[in-house]
Amino acid sequence: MPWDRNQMAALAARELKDGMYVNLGIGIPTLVSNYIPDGVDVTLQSENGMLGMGPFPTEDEIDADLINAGKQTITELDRTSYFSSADSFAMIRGGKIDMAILGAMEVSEKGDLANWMIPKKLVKGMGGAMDLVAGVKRVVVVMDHASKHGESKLLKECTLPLTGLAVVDRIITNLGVFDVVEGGLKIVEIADGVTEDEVRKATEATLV
Amino acid sequence: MPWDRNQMAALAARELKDGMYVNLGIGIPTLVSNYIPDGVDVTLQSENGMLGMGPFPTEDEIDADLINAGKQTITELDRTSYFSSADSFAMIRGGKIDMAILGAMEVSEKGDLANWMIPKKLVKGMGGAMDLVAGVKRVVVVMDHASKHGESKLLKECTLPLTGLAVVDRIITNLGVFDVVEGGLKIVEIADGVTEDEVRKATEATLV
Amino acid sequence: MKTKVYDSAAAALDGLLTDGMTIAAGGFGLCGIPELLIAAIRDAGVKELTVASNNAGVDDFGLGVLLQTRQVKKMISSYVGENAEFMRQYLSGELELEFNPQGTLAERMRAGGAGIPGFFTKTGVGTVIAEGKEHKDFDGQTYILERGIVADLAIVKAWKGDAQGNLIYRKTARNFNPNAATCGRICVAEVEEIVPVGSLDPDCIHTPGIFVHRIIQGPHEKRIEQRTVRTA
Amino acid sequence: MKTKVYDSAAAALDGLLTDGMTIAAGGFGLCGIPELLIAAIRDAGVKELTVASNNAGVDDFGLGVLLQTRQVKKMISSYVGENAEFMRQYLSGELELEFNPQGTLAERMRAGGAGIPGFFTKTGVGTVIAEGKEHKDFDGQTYILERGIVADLAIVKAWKGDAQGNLIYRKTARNFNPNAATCGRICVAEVEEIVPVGSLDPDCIHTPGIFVHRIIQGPHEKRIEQRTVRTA
Repeated sequence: MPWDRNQMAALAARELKDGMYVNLGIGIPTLVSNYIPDGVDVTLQSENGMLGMGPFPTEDEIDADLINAGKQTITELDRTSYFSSADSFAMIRGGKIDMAILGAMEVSEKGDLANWMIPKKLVKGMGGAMDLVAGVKRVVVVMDHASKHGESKLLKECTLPLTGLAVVDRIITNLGVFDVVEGGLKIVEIADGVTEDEVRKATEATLV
Repeated sequence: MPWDRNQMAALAARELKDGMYVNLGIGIPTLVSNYIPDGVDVTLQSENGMLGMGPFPTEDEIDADLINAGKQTITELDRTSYFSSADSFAMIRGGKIDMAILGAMEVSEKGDLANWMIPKKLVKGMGGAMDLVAGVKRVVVVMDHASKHGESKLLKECTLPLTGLAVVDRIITNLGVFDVVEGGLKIVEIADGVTEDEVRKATEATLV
Repeated sequence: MKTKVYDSAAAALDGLLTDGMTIAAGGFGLCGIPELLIAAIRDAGVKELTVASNNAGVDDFGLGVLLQTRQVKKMISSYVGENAEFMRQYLSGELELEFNPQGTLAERMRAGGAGIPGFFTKTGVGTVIAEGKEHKDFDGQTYILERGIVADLAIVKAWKGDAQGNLIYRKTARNFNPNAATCGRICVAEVEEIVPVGSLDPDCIHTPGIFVHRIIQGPHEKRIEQRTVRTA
Repeated sequence: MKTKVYDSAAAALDGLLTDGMTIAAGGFGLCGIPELLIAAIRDAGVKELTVASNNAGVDDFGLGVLLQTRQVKKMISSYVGENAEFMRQYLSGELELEFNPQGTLAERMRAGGAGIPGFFTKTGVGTVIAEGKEHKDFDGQTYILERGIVADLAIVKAWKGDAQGNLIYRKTARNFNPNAATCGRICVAEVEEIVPVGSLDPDCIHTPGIFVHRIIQGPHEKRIEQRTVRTA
């Protein structure tokens, strides 16, 4: 059976090591914080200018001055610090964030990532995504293996405008876990009950 | 009679306008703060990372964490703020400081300034001088008209390594006040009892 | 010293607004936006504006109100997804849009304020963002040259400020505000509370008064874009 | 999380020191210098160091002690006038010296920490500083390209810090410390007091803990270079 959103988030959470500083994107990546293993203490960065992001607030705790990069109300922790956007992206661009876990529209077998724009259809902007993939030490993508139309999102070449060139290290889809390696994507793990043959059929990118 | 150090400082103080942010160099420029006109409120910047520099401390007030760019103990004021050296020079380089009043070894008729190095003799470093002359809106030099050896310090071309190219706006010496203009230096004012002829004889730079 | 404190947003902007000018605005989403100054710019009717701001507000709040009135010619932003009127004007060609990666935009503001006309970054290499920009290799990696932004006017929102123009921001409402403040030839700030000079901790002032030319006090609506809660 | 707190400067530097490495140090004059870490580097005997620091201490304190022991191959500084031994070694050719304008040095550290390999500045144009550097015109003005500094190790001194590595500096002892902290692949901080996590105001933390890998607590001598007083 292919993994569901929560199983994918749990798999992504296994990437987290004690002491890491991590940036979680919008969508499935936000669910990752529900699955952080016991004994693993990670600090979440929010690129609008915060380190040490806490959970959503209760009604009483809501504060208009305290939002995450998805513009949702959040809370702070004991360890929290705030800083300007220039300082926040200095941290990101400077390679201080250990890992980013992001959603994607397409990933190529070279690790190219497209997740910000569908020409003439979806023109919202890249926000901090280009900075994150260019600056963060390790980039993990979590996304469905195929589009709504059933087409592989793991491609030989991305068809959509890129967010970054050769930036993805690992891809977690509903069918499996894949590493970007020399020559293509390497299968690290396949969902229970899914066959390698099924994965290969569902994948346009070269699997090595 | 040529002006003395205090008279030169008082003349430099006339440059100060209410509300200005000013950086004062070491030597005669530090005396300028004794002559700030009544009703004129200026804020002094210290380039190590402070805006709103107060007077020297009393013995009781001395604080190892509170020094000026000359490494002297100082005090803070009500308005004071502290910042990092990068932020301090961002302020300077960004043109936010209205005026710098600096000492000099040589000034050329084009406004070139030399005040940091005598090859093989005095190699202490430029500190913040190059940043200041490149970034501050108006640069006023206060210095003796002649060297200890009686040679003009207002030159056609500087002989010493430059601090900045075409950066000086006004020069206040013990003989007079000079503006850097098209074609040379313009006499703005001459010390009482000094003749224009004496000034011309003491000056290598073109006087227009 | 002449006071920097003004009675109203309109008074603080008096004499500063001209058609065709460039304005840098602080804020992220609707958090920490200079809402009073934006409303006063709308009322002043100044036109053909270029506005550098991470977002464009929502239809009826923040910079969105200047889009409704068609006062904006061009936006320099990283994300405009919350604003339907923006998308309509952009897709119909009525509004120019220059997308900047969020960190590039923040750094461009900081650089402009810091007298740095250009800096190299890896962000956007190999993407549409890099098109037409100088590429240069450092230590075997390719970077692109991005320009500093110097705006005619910066408008920012802080939590507390004093008559010297010193500002302190609160939590994530800081965001682009300190960077925008530095990159304006003139900066006008709106704060929730003007406090006596000397009452802000000098070690904790985020924007020193030298950057701020005029300052006004709220009240602020501080609208929340997405109220996301957990059960207690 | 594994603690970042170490018992001593020697313990905090254990495993981090290698001959020929580059170290960025905070401090201005003797103000806000990482005096305990400098002393531990002396005791460790590591050699052929390149040190980026605005000043070089005095003969018997601060970085001067590493010059006495000849552990430094090269200094990157803006002003070294207080150090007689420095001058002797430099003039005799025993020590390399790269003069940087003070603001250029500070910005080079910030840039290195911010992933910016190069930036343009007007500082030094037409002087010896510009020799051999790329020149480029922006809007009719000439600028030179300066490089970001990334150091193998950054050593900084703060006032207070917590076990997460969050730091707060005090008054002008801040100086180069926040900038140096960002540009080290590893950063070790010494503070006067380690306080419980949560006791620093999150709006006033100067160096977020992400930059700081190891931290120790004083005591510090905090020597004063020039006691200049007025009569009360």
